[in-house]
Amino acid sequence: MKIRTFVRHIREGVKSVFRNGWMTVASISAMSVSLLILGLFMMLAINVNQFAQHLESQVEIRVFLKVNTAEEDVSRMEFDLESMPAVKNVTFVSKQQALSYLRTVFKDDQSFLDGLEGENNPLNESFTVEVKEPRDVSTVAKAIENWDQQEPKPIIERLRWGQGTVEELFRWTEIIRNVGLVFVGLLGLTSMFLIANTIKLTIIARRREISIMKLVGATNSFIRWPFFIEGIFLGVIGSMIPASALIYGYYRLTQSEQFQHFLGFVQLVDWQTIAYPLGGLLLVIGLVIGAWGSIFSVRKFLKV
Amino acid sequence: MKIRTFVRHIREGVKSVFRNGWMTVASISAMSVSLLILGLFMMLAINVNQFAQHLESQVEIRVFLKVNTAEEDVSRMEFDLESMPAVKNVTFVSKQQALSYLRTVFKDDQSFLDGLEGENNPLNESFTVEVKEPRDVSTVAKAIENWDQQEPKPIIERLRWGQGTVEELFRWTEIIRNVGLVFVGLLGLTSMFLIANTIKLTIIARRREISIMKLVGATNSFIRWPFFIEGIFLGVIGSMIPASALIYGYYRLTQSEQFQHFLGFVQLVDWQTIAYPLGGLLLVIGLVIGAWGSIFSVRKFLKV
Amino acid sequence: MIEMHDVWKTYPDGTHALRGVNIKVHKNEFVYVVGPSGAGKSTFMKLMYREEMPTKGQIFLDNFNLGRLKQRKIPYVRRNIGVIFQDYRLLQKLTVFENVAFAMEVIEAPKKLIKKRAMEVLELVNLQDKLSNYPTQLSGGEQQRVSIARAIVNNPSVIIADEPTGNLDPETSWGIMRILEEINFRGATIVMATHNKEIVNTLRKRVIAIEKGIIVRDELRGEYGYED
Amino acid sequence: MIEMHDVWKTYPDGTHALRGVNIKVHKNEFVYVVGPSGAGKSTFMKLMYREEMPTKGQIFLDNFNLGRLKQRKIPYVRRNIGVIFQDYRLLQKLTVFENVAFAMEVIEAPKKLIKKRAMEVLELVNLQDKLSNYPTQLSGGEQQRVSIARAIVNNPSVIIADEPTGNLDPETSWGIMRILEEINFRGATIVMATHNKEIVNTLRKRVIAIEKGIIVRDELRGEYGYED
Ligand SMILES: Nc1ncnc2c1ncn2[C@@H]1O[C@H](COP(=O)(O)OP(=O)(O)OP(=O)(O)O)[C@@H](O)[C@H]1O
Ligand SMILES: Nc1ncnc2c1ncn2[C@@H]1O[C@H](COP(=O)(O)OP(=O)(O)OP(=O)(O)O)[C@@H](O)[C@H]1O
Ligand SMILES: [Mg+2]
Ligand SMILES: [Mg+2]
Repeated sequence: MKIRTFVRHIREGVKSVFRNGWMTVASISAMSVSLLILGLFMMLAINVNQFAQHLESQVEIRVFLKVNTAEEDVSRMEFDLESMPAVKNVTFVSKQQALSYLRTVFKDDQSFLDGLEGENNPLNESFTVEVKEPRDVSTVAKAIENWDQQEPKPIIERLRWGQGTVEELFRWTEIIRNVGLVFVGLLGLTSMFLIANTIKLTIIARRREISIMKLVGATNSFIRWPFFIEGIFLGVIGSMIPASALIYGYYRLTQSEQFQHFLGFVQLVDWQTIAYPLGGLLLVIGLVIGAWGSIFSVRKFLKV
Repeated sequence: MKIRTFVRHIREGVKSVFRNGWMTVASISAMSVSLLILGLFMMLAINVNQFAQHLESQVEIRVFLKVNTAEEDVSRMEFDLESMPAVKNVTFVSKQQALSYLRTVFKDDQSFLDGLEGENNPLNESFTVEVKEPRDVSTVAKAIENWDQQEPKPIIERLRWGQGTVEELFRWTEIIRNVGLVFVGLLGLTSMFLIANTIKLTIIARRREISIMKLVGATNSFIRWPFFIEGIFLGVIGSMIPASALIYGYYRLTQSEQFQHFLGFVQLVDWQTIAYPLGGLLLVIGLVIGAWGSIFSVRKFLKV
Repeated sequence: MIEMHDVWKTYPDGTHALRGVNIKVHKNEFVYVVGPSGAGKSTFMKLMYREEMPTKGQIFLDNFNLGRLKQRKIPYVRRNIGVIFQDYRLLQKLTVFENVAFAMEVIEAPKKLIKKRAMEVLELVNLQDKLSNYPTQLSGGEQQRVSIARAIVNNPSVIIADEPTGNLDPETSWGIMRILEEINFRGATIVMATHNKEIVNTLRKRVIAIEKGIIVRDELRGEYGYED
Repeated sequence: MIEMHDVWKTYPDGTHALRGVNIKVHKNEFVYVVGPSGAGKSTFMKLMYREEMPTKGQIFLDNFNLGRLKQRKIPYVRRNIGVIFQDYRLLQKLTVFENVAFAMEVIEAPKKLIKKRAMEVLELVNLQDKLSNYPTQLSGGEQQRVSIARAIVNNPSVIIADEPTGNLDPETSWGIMRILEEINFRGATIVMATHNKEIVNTLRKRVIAIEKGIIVRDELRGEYGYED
């Protein structure tokens, strides 16, 4: 292909965007609207995912020590726990702290805790262990247990990491994530189908033109190129409109104190974190479907 | 309009569905795919809503009685509570039951509860009150409190209904419901837009035909009728395909023990409960957009 | 029957297709419209069935002022006019028979009559073998004859024929002319644009010659009049 | 140049458009194809530039066997053929100038040459005032002339003209004939279907008459030959 022909294809492709007025509007708006919904849902899914992660990260292991464990054993244990690679953070909870905690839990009804102060405190000392990867909590807990039992003088009375509840939590975050993913996937597929469908209709409307071009001696690639360029333009315009709208809207949302107040302790994902991947993804979808949808639909009319 | 003309319009409308092969396929598939996603999301939303309702319905009021309340006062209170119109169910919890409950909560760590048995039990007797309308829980609780204080000899020591937590729960179920509603609404709107957009394209492709009809002496309504009929057919076909697919799929899901097992204690909404409203709604959307989209798009080409 | 008073037609792109046309076509007249390519013949005729509106001036058809006609009334006026379009304008999704029948369905004719009459005119233009073909399956001349059949099927009181024989061989063309003369004989007014010198010079009628949007000649029993 | 050996064409609906055509058109010949409407003239010509494929038989163009031609090669063969379509086939989205230029862009001609040459042929068919009009803004005859301009712009070695003067007035028609004769004189082969008796009988050339899909007459310096 000569360079002037390439320039010609680009020129014709761009002109075509304007010459096909109604059809262009229909394609771009179908693309914008589909991708808007897709993007919106992705934003929701990303935030729900982060929230689930936040919940998961609160999972921890409580290591209750035997009563009257020597202080040096406690220190050694703390050191050992901290040096485990899977462990993120270790906090010591004294008997007194445990009692205060119980008081906060039973704040209206703590009469039965009276008389357990000081020497009478029957509660155990304990460590609160946060793990780096919440999913590993069971494994880590079991590792700690095993490893204490191999010591000559085990000091752990009991471990608690919400056996049962934690699995339940993970099952739920998993379900929510999967439902989100399935929906994002389905929405993505249907968006692509609907966009391609619309583009196909606009090209069916031009099939006569395509056959004339062939009869005048144009090769398939000569006919395809402008459609390809046109598809790319449709893709860029049709994806940048919803991407900008979504990112701007999300930016406003994250800046809104009122909305943050409404959400309470839930933290929205930073808009910068979302902007690039979302914009990029929508752009890629737009480009691929725009260009591919165009030349693919042209194909069946080239057999003249 | 003569009857034979009406018959003719129906015949031509139906024929048109077949004559416009590609265009019909494009319209119906756009409609089916959009409504499929919409229906799927609605099913999800309905189930999430029912789950939220289930959570809300677990909200209850605990009425703790003063120590050593006379047994007849307890019975009178129980009767009074049960006769409140907003109350669904009242359960008495004895001291002993309260202690057993504490033991289940602290199952690993109940040593500090030893010695509280029998006479030494410092816990209060209480009522568990379920209300008919979970949202009324605060109001009902306050009513109970007020009304006890007006008695000559108040016997309530304290009420607990998860002040704070309950509000938080409702805030969350509210948020989830609203997000679901907004998404269903947006999906509904975009589906309708995308379907109308597709139909419009198919009719733009027929604008020359429409103008010829006008030049041959057809009135606007003569031209519109077959398009209207055609739109209705498109609507019926394009909505019944996704509706049947969704309802059948959902039926299979509710019947699947594996899936029920996977969901655990969450109960899916009955498929019969979902089938009619969902099918009906999709059908209505299909009909309205099919018929309206057709005759609306024809309109602008009638000015010949 | 048809009157134009100082009619101008300027297309949106600035082309002056007609400039100050005054004409009166009487009931039952047969008028040839001649002139070079691009002279304004088709425009002149499009104004008569209101495909185009004049930029200036007034047009009366059967005492209706076409410029003042309400949108709703237009179809009823058009039903009295049979148009043979220069570019045929057949409904691509309908068969030959259905195309002709369509013009009768519009006036809500009974089905039996439609069948009888449509068959009749299709035989007249010698298309009885192509009834269930679609326009894309016809030769150029066959399409033109479908357009002719559709124009005459309702026995309109005016026939506007824009080069009805452009793609027909001489023999078939003479056949069509016989049909038009017959219809004219039975009372219809006929306005026919044509480049066919032989026909104009043989079947002598009124001739209106248009050049560059102006009527340059209007003769009863005129000749085609352009020298080769 | 063009050869057909026992060519049959039956359309999918069962119409036998051509039945056993044998013909040989030599380089630099000028051939009229005549015959009644629906005889098979357009089909005969569509086979030459491979718009249609024969049901049976073989066609050679410039020694290429059109039936054996690879899909990829077709465009290159078509570039040596200028076709004037009976129904014009203009690109509706392009202006008059762009329509003609398109045929040159296809062969990757330089932009300057395109401009010069396209203007030249458009002047030849007297459309220099309509360069930036779209086909819908043209009269029937003007559209036909754009189709003619596009067919000749690349100086093809074969010109296939399907009723190129169907919508032109006699004077313009003669102008077009002069252009075609000139091109023929410069070495191109011309096959032209026509109903114009006057032209055929005046500019005497080889005449092939087709009736019901069969070649019934093939005369050098023949006449139109159908009596009115
Ligand atoms: N829709 C339009 N927009 C702009 N110009 C137009 C339009 N239709 C016709 N014209 C121009 O108006 C003039 C008259 O056109 P018209 O179709 O009336 O010619 P005509 O006499 O019928 O020619 P022909 O014999 O070639 O059919 C021409 O110059 C043509 O280019
Ligand atoms: N695509 C098609 N499908 C079916 N039949 C066709 C098709 N094209 C043409 N025909 C038929 O084939 C026969 C020959 O058609 P063709 O177009 O070759 O005629 P023609 O000689 O060019 O006529 P005209 O002078 O009217 O243009 C006609 O009877 C026509 O109806
Ligand atoms: Mg004209
Ligand atoms: Mg032909």
